[in-house]
Amino acid sequence: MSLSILIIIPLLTALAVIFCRNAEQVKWTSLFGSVAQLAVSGVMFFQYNALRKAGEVAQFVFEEKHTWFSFMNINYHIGVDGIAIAMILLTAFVVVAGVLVSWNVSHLTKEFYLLLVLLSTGAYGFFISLDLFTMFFFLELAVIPKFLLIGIWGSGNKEYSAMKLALMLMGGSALVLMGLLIVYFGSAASCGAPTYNLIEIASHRLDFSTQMFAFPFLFAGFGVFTAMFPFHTWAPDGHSSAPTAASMFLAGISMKLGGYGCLRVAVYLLPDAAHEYSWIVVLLSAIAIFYGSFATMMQKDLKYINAYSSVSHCGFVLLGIGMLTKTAITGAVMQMVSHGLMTALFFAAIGMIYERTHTRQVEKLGGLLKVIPFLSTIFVIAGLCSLGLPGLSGFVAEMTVFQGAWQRPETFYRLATILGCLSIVVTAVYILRASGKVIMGPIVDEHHTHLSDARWNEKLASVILLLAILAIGTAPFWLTDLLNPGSELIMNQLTAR
Amino acid sequence: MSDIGLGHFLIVSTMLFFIGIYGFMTRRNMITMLMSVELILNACNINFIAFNKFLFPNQLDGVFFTLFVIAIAAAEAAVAIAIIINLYRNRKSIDAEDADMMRL
Amino acid sequence: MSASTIIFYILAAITLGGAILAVTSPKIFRSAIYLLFSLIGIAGLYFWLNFEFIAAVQVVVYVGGIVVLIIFSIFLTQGSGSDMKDPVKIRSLFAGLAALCGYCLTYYVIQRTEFHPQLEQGPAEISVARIGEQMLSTTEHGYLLPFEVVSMLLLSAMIGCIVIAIKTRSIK
Amino acid sequence: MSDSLALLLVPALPLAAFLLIFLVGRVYFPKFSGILGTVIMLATTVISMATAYKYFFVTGKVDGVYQHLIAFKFTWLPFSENVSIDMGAIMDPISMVMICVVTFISLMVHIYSLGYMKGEDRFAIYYSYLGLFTFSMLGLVLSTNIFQIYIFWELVGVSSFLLIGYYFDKPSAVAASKKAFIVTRFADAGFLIGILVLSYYTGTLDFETMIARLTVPGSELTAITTAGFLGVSALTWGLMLVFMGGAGKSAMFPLHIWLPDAMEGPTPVSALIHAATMVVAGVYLVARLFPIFAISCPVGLDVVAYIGVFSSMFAAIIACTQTDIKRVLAYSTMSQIGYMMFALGVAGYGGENGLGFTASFFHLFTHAMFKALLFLGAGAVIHYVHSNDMRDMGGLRKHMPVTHIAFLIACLAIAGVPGFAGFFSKEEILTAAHNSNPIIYWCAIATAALTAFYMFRLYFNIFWNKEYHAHHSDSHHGDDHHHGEAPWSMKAPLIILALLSIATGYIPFGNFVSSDGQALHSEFHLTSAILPVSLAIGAIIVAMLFYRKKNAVPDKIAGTIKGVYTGALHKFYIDELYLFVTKKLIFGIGGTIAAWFDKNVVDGVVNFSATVGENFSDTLKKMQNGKVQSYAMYFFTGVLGFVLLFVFLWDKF
Repeated sequence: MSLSILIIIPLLTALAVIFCRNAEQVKWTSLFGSVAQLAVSGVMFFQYNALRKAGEVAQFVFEEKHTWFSFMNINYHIGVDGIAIAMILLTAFVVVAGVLVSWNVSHLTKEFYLLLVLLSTGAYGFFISLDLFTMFFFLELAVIPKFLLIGIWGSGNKEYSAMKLALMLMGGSALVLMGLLIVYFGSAASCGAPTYNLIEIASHRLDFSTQMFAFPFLFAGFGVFTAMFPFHTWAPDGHSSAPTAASMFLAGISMKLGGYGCLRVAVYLLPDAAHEYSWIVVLLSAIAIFYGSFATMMQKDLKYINAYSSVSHCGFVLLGIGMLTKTAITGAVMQMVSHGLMTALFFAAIGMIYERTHTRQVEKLGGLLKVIPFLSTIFVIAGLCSLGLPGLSGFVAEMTVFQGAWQRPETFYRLATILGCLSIVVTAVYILRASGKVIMGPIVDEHHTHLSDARWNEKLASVILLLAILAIGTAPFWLTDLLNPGSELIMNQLTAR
Repeated sequence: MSDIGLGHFLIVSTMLFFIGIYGFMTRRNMITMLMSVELILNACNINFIAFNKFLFPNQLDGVFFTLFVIAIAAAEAAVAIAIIINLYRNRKSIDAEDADMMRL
Repeated sequence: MSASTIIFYILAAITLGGAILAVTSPKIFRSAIYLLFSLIGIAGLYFWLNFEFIAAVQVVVYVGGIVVLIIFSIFLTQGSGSDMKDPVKIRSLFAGLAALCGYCLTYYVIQRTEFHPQLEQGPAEISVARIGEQMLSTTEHGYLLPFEVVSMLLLSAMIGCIVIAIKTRSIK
Repeated sequence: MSDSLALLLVPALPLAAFLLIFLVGRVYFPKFSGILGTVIMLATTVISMATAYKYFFVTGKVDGVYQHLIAFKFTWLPFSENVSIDMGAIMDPISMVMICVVTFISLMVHIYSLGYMKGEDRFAIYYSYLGLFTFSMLGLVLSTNIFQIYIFWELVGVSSFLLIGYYFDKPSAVAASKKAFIVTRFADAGFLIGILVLSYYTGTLDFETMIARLTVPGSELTAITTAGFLGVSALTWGLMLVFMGGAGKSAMFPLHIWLPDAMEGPTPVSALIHAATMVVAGVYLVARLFPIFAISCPVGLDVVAYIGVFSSMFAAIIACTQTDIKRVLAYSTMSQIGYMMFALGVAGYGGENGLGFTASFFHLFTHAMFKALLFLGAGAVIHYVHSNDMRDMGGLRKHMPVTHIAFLIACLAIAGVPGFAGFFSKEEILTAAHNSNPIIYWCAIATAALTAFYMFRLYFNIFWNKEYHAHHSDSHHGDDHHHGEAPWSMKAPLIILALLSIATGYIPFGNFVSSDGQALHSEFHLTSAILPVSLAIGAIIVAMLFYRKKNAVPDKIAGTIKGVYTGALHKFYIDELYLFVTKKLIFGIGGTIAAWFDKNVVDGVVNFSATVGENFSDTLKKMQNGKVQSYAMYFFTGVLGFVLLFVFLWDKF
């Protein structure tokens, strides 16, 4: 199949949205487009599995290459491996749910959906790119719509948040660009001519000094996207001001761009530097995990709670990447997928509750299970997934990270892992505190006694995400089978000194 | 003609020029700024004449330039004063500090 | 020291002194008068260099034209006797410094440069007729075209002045 | 029916019940859900008993040794080639005993709840949660893989959380459910690290492989015993951390604080989860890893023994002072689990040394019967009186005769009066303790006496003491308060369990369960039984004197040992200590610091850089002020700069 379909469908959807005449048409068009995309992603997943089963050994399949700017050796070069497919499936799920959740956006509906679709285009493009420049192009494409989504449809201190988010992410992508340029010019020595081609750079290992030079830029740059400590502060403000769907996209997709970039570009292309710097990565992620969870405990706003817990959870992604063992890397990708789905579900639940109660303050809410049982159940399930309950995706991912992380025998790495393990207790504390107050207990506000439960679109969105979470949580082997070849190749790159 | 040479004239004109510059930058009244500009123009004129006299005595280019400059200076003064008067009518002030409509 | 030298220094002193006073005097009308002296001093310098025609033009246009224009505009815009607002302190300091630096720099350049005068001597006196002929000639050293351009410029400036200065009725 | 199918069905049926009721039944047939759940549970019970029967009497024994059979196993989550989480079902004596206990008690509770929970709003939800719990517990006991046990460990934790918080609009219930979850979660974090330690050195997560590698000398065993941290070997660390998980679930001191509060849940739930099944998971876990403990890490076993005996005694003392009948039972549960723990702790591997192992499981088995009975009886009482406090009760023997008799049998059983089930199992434990460690033995004897005392304190306070007046059930309950003792659905389980509380004692348990799989014939020494039995009977008599009729003696005695009494009444202030350490110290200070740091330092830097940028741009903006003269000045300065550049630098090129 042609991978470009993954970009063409959203673009066509965007085009169709532009020509829609009213809000209803816009919504249905976007929904149709995103469902089509989900279907295509699913088909791709099965085709990929079939190919692998048939003995396909190439690292990337469905490759396509067209020259874009020949004088700088920039190509439109795309292809996927298992890791990319997992990320694409995640994106497709989150996008469908996001489109459904936004059903009653009444202000500038067309523009809202247009931006959502554009954002998803950026994400898809990023995940399938094999050319560093193309990758960067799509990364940028995913940043701009966020600024507008928060700035226009946001709530609270939205201008500040939008500005902060856009500036920090732009700063991050500036670092990424620097790193990419270092890699590009550094590749002249090893590949003969400067190139952006990921496969080519990987197969001709860059020289050590270039790696050491480029790694901090790339890792910090992508780290900003994935809310790495101490570059995480855009996340809480951004999430809390963003409209529901934007929060979902932000936490579910956008933060994953960073994680994927760290893995695919920083670690894969710069393996020697990754070894050298791994202690810094582990240190930062251990701090993020523990510190994020403690910071979460003091939050009073539901969205802040989830945003800080995202910081903590994304710490697991970086921890897994920083440990540089195969299991840990697989775990990191699983954690990305799992966290993407779970946090999207959580944000969706929070958004739906907010839409009804008009408050997100924990102390102003209470006893919602009695009034809106469906939404409350979704909230609790998302919370349980976040605290790593077996049967839901969070557990599987975290355990894989821990198991992989423990393979590093040095005391420092062990301590980081133990810190990670202990953070699941803290996670339990804040999740239960929040859900104990909001969902259970007596009803606090008497206005809340007549709330209406979820509508069809909200139910559908929740169920779609929930199914994906359960699919990973109850039968994780398909996901590991999908990811393992990819992480094995990264591992080979890392071990071949 | 004794011992006064080109250098002397140039120094006089330079001094005049920078006095004009100083005036232009410090005077807040537009009319005095205009006067400063006249000084600057005159400093140039002196240069033209001096160069013509000392370096190319058998040509007249310096003279012509001086003439043209004088003509243009007259025109400039006329236009400037017209603007100043118009400004004064509208804002009751010809202080350069007050004339900041260009900003934003 | 010959008399002509002394005369040069006197003229230069008038010019520069007038100029300095013109840009520093707190009263605008006086400032205009000092400017007048300065301009006359310049005219004197032209005389000293034997450019009588230019000197005459200088006197006629500047002294008789522009300064008068300026004085009229002063009358039109404000009382002549009152003090003007003081210049902004920090800026005048800075401007003085800049002017001084600029002067030093230029002085240095003038000192460093060697001028090479064309050796043949020209006529001691430049006749008005020669100026007139050359200005309207179309030969190599003719200035007809610039002359025409300047006349167009003057015309347009005149029209421009009228347009700008004309009182529009709508604005009251 | 093949074993693998049967053991697949055993956990799958309750799961199906959960899904069916939660997704469909809740909406479409809420009333019928209870019956549905019970029927499914009955089927599960039958299947599991049949499987156990087949194992014990037909297939399990080869050459006189019970085998570890794997009914089925599949890879669930592969980590690397050798290390993977497998899902499977193991068949060995302890798992077979456990599935019988779990399914049977669960069935009793299902039946009992039909009456007890009747008319509740969330009746269907209740049954679905029961199904979820039963599924998780069965998955736990059938685990073949240490990570599988961890998975189900968490799942029973969450179902316990859901059931404790069943009355979710009651803040105390919510707090209790949170507490239970978080405390056990903390213990589970230790468990997880323990798993990581063990799996790292053994290179497997599979129980059998792990046990084999850690009991037979080999490279793995050498590696794990030589590697160490803080002077303790990695093996001990690993096992202790795993035991920490077990201690958390089994409410061993100091991780016991959640159990008394967990009584906020509906009483049948307490009977099922917090008395008979989930809380013994810790015992089961230690038993599962018993060969490693016994052969390679005796130090660990000593720790288990001392923690067990201390918890047992500690809980018994507290139980003497509590007035909430469910809390008394909760502490009694903790005490009895302590018994099982130290029984494991004093056991050795194989032969006569393994008596403690057998005794522990024997006690687990009998305890499940009479403790469930006690809770269900207490539930019936609470159902009747609408209060948990024994001061509101008294003289109920005439009002509820069936419950009274059942409760008495249970009390006699737990007190260890000869002829009842508890006597046999306790006697075996005491013998095992006597054979190995005198300190533990004497503590155990003392605990046995205390047990008899507080149980009969409870019994007399409920059923004798003062006459019962339904004074508090006035207007709002009206006439239908005196609805008689209890419906048959509640009485039937009481009767069945009462009979079993006597009968199970006569099972020759050593024939089936022993540390090494071979039959263990324990002789019964009459002499050794004299002391504990006489102490127990003495304690019962004391309790009778104190509480049979209302009198002032107990208060006087409480007055004379005031310090101890107040301490015990306040559970020795462990709760307060925890609250202080966690809420104030760790979460309070840690959270505040983290939040402060985030707001002021991390965010501060971001905002500061933004402010600097803004101020800089403001300065630049001021230069663009629309004033000609300023522009002129910049222009002039610029020209000057260029002139300088050209004059001085240009020359050089």
